[in-house]
Amino acid sequence: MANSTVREIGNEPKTSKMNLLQAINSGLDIAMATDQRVICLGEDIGQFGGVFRATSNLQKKYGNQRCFNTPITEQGIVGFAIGLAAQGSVPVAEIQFADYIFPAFDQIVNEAAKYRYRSGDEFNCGGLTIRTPYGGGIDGGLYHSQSPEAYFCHTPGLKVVMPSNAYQAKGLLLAAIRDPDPVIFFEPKAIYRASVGQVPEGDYEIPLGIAEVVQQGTDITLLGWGAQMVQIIKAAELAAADGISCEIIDLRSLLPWDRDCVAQSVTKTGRLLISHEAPRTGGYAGEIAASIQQHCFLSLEAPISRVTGLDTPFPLIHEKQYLPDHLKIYEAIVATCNY
Amino acid sequence: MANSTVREIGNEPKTSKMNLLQAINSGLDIAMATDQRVICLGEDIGQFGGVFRATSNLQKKYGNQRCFNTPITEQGIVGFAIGLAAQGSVPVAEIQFADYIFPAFDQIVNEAAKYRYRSGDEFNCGGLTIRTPYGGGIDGGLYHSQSPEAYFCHTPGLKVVMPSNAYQAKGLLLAAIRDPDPVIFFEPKAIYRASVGQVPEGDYEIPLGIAEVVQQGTDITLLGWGAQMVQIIKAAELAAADGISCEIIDLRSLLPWDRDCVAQSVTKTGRLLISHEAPRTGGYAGEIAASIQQHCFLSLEAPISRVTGLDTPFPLIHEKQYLPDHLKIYEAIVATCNY
Amino acid sequence: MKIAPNLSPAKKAPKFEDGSSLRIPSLQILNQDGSVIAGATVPDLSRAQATKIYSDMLYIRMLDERMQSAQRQGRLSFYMTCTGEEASVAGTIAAFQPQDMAMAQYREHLVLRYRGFTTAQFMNQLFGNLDDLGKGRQMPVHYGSRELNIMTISSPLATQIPQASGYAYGQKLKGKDACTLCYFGEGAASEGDFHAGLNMAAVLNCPVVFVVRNNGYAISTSCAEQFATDGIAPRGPGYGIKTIRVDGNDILAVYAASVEARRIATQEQRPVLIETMSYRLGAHSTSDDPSGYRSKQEEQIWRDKDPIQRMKNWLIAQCWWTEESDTDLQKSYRTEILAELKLAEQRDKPPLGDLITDVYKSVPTHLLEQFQELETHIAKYPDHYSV
Amino acid sequence: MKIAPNLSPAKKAPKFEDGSSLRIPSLQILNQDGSVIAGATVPDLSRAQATKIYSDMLYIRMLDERMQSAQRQGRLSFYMTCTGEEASVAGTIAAFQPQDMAMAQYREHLVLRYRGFTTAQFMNQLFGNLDDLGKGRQMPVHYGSRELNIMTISSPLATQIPQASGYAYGQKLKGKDACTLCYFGEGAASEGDFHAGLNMAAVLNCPVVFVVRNNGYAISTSCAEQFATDGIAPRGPGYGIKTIRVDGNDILAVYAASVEARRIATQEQRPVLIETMSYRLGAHSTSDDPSGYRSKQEEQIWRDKDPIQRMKNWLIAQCWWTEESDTDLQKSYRTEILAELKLAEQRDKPPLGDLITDVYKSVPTHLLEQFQELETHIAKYPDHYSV
Ligand SMILES: Cc1ncc(C[n+]2csc(CCOP(=O)(O)OP(=O)(O)O)c2C)c(N)n1
Ligand SMILES: Cc1ncc(C[n+]2csc(CCOP(=O)(O)OP(=O)(O)O)c2C)c(N)n1
Ligand SMILES: [Mg+2]
Ligand SMILES: [Mg+2]
Repeated sequence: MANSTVREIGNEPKTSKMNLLQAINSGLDIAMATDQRVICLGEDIGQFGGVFRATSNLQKKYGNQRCFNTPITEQGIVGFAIGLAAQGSVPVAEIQFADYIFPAFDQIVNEAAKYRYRSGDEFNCGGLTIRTPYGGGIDGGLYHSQSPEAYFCHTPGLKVVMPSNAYQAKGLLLAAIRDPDPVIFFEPKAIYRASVGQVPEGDYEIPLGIAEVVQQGTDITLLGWGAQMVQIIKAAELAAADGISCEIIDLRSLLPWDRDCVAQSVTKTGRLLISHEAPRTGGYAGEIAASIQQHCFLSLEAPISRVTGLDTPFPLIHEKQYLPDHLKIYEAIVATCNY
Repeated sequence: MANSTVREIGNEPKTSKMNLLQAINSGLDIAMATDQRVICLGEDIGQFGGVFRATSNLQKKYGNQRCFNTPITEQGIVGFAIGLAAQGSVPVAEIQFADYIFPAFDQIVNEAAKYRYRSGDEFNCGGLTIRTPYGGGIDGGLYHSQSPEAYFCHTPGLKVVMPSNAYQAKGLLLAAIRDPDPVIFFEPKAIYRASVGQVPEGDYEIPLGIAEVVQQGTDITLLGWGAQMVQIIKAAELAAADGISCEIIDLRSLLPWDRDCVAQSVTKTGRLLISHEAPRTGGYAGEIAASIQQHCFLSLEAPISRVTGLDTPFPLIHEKQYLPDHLKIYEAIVATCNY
Repeated sequence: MKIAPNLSPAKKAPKFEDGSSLRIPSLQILNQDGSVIAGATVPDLSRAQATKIYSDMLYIRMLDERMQSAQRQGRLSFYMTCTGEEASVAGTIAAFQPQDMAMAQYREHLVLRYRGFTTAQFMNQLFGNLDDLGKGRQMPVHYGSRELNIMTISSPLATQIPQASGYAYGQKLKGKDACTLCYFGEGAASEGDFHAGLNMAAVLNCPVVFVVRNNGYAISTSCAEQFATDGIAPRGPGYGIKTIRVDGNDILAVYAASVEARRIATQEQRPVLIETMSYRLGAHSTSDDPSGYRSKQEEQIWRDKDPIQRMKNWLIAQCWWTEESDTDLQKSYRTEILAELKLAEQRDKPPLGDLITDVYKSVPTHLLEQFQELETHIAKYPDHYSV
Repeated sequence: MKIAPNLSPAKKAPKFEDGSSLRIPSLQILNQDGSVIAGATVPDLSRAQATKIYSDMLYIRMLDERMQSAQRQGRLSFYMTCTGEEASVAGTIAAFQPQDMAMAQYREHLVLRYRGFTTAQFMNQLFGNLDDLGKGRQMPVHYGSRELNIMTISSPLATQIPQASGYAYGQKLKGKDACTLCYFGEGAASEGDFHAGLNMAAVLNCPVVFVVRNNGYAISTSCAEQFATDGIAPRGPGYGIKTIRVDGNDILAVYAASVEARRIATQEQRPVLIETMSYRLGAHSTSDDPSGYRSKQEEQIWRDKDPIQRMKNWLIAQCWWTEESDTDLQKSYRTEILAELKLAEQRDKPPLGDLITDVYKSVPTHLLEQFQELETHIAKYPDHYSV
């Protein structure tokens, strides 16, 4: 928890133990309570509370006009939500799994992302937030495991956010909902229940666009986001046992991303490792590596290392081998430091 | 023309002057003539011959069962073509503008790309080719100018190809149609008519996955694809006047891409500049830069430079300022060489 | 809780429904000569409103003629006319209120005219100059105006349809007497977004009126290649949407249907679908030449059904209009349009800074950096980048 | 050239079509007690085929029960049953030929059984072992078999619908007596791909039979939240598709409609839509608990309409079946399933090399490199990665 980046709203210091899902639910609850314009929609999110229960009790509390099931049409959900936002509502649309966001790709990339620009700011859909669980770790195979963040990070006009723990989840979600631009909010479902921490019960926001330095270090910078932070932190512990001092950065906001924070760290450590679950080629680590080699060229003592998923669809039986885990990251740390 | 990479089929050495569109049309004609299974489909591609006339006369020649208009539904066109391919046909689907490929994103990324893998090779849609005109230069604004190649290059299972002249267009298209994997074939519409050259009238293929070294040089490697090659070549001429010797590589195949060719060149020149029209962040130059800095770390004498579109939607009135033109590339060459 | 799904009464042998029970006729009120069809009810329409509608149709006909020529002269990069379909648009928008949101496809500039978009405003958008509300970012004909409650047009087809449903849902929550009017072509109705938008509107009881302009063509693609039925209307009941088909060249039929459609949308809080049967008399756009895919003969049949001529005949029969007022008005419109055209094409282009604003509400650092680099670069080659 | 669009005969005042002219009844032949409804025509069905159909339904009921328990015991990660909908699937597939391609959503494993997929093959897929045709790459129940002309199932909903139209178009071009049978749920029918697939099939005259299983729910979402009508059938005529609705718990009704549907598809070369009205008696999947969104009462109403019981009643009334044969068959199925389950869960997992094959027809260099790195890494930590 980097308190420096927290903007508390009100003065509610009380915290309680929540997992990441509960933190999301609490964030949605507060968003709906504090702003009449907030509307939750998506498949099975109403009475049922969503297949992961992130929207539990919201329909009961706020009525089925403000929290409702939609037909199964992701392009419709996002299109509808864009219209709502343009009208002045603050829609929070759920896509049941990030793997199913692609039917909505046109509405997101061609419409939401370009709404304000193309109209000369006559209209905007900035109220829009799209929440969706992403990533592996649940024996989900090809279609319940994908990490599609890079597709969206290549889209000017969108903001992309990915929390890595319960505390961040609530604070970033509240900031995303209230942000004046459309935000894609990826939730690390692998740690929905595993990530537990003290989370303020009240209202707070973590500002978008700012990375969190999770651990200071001197030998190498480790950068990641979402569920991958768990692996990175584990790997850093292994490396520490070898006497390697890792600086760990949690990017949190992927678009726009906090280049200054990363560049500053790499200028100090001289080495950078980036890890994500998505396939290597065209993944977002490429963007960061390209950017950082440009800005920190003279500081770099080894090539920037990428530890990622393989360039295959997400497998089922060989998921464990496929995923960039703490051991792979650890080996890459060692290789980079010994370069 | 890198003859080394050309695989001539038959022995038809006769060439004639064609522009890029005519070369595409000739490629489609030969594909349909040599393989009964080839079927062309898309919006307005029938009697009308497509809004750019790439499919002119094909319906007349091969009948409206093998070349036909579809309703306006990109997701339908690609889904339908996947089914055709799975059945054993060789569909060549046209998406009228690359800007309109996004409604088909799910069918391409979740279906076509994963068809063989998920079935354990019980089924495949390898016969599928999707042709689509991309890029700026026609006063098209947000929705008739986009370069969405990076979205597809992050998708294992797809091949992505982009010719930069008439000769390449025909040879790569024939190879793409006959390739056993689904291929997205981006056509540089800005030079549809401007790119004119001697093109074999007969059948030939340019193998996928292999870059073309357009010009040998010693000081810096310039890498690009599609219409951007025109700007790169112009910039290299400007640089030559300053005594800078540029090696120019035309990637041609973006996925899989010819890393060895690029790495070999950069090992020699010590410098790399990559240029594409698409927005910078998350663009494919990032992937290449990340990969090359890893493989050529010790050879690099300057940061890898990216000359790209800005991180905005594609503009209209300020298109000229937005595009990465020869002057911007030239300046970046100079800056990189003076680093 | 309701038992779902209900089984309807049984049949004894497999009989397939082929839609023949669902032939949807077209509402028609006026004959081409301006006379009222025997037994038809003429909708309530004051002389003032009738002449306003007519004048706006005439204005747009003039605008289309002038701008098409301007494009041929190379003064304009691109243009699209709505010639032949004026009544489909004028008759619908006239039945709605200023607080209703209108979302168009691109061939409905009559909507803007009807709500008071000025000639200068049209021209500024067409030339993408300093005064274009859209800041010169989109191709010609992509109008929009917050003040007039007309959503800025976007090129990807049918994307506005689910958006219209969502917009209308928002209006409903606010409890206003307002609805959303959403236009699209019969070709665009093939997109998945059409299905999503109509079904969601029906299930979520959105006060939205969908107007599908069936003009026979989608660029070169005829209806026969677009769908296997006689149009889009038969799909409406399949969503549980109240649906009507009208002769789109009959201003009174279009208007009468639209008045009732708005009433249903706002009072019953449910969607409506109107299909206007008409014909695209001109080319798809200035980039198109229809002679390659349809006959002059076919065009002539429809030219003889000109909706503007039909309304004029009716107005004259009503003694609400004369041939002289027609000629005068045409002349004054032509003059005004030409004058504004000249002014607009001379006006400056939007400033370079507009390249990076409105991507986000505030310009982010990385984009500012890119812009500063660009400015430095342009300063080095001012001539090359001067407009 | 045909003049498009045609204007249908005129109406005089705005009347909105609300679909009431299009109430599509359900074909029913059997009463729950197995008696034939008075006046209904029993389709031609030999004793052999009738008992095969029945046995396969019974088999799948047993399989579903066993595998659901196996999942509860933690032996299996995931499972989906088709309990309550057996007749909707068995009655359709039985009317088709082996050369017809079948594309399913995920709740149609009866299709595989009917065509001869073995118990071992089911188990190998469910456990993703070495012998799984799908090489252990997809979640349980994503079966497929080239040999049986059954397309491998894919999780994204409705994507198979336009694919089925394209597949059928290919069959048509080859001029074979073959068509495509495409299943999906009433929830999936909300996707844009449904619209694309049905409209394309109609315009391009594809020999495809669409079967929409209307089982009242899409996970927790009831039909009332999925569409505003009484089902999916009313959409068919809107595309010009011949459409029928059947009581999905009535094997004879489903079969009779399907025989005729296949005839239309292959002989008239055009698509058909069948809506089977039924109910998902079980949970959506083993990850779901329906008690949160529907009542036991509602479930009981449908349990009383059990399609297997209904067919058994009919078979017994025909003297084609006895309670004893039923008990025996159940027992033998249970034994076989349990035995194969044990074998399958002990079988090895697919080799690591399968991680990278079939992404492309041949493994590209970059992927081979990645794999070699992976192998080196795993060699360093064999225990950690051992299965
Ligand atoms: C998603 C998408 N696909 C394709 C296009 C290209 N396109 C522009 S207009 C048009 C035809 C539209 O026809 P219709 O909807 O009937 O409208 P009309 O032009 O007849 O008024 C097409 C295919 C587009 N703009 N968007
Ligand atoms: C594109 C997509 N969106 C969402 C899902 C998640 N999902 C899986 S099954 C299902 C419900 C489908 O309901 P229905 O089509 O009625 O079939 P049933 O389960 O009732 O047989 C949903 C929403 C998915 N698989 N694909
Ligand atoms: Mg049209
Ligand atoms: Mg269902």
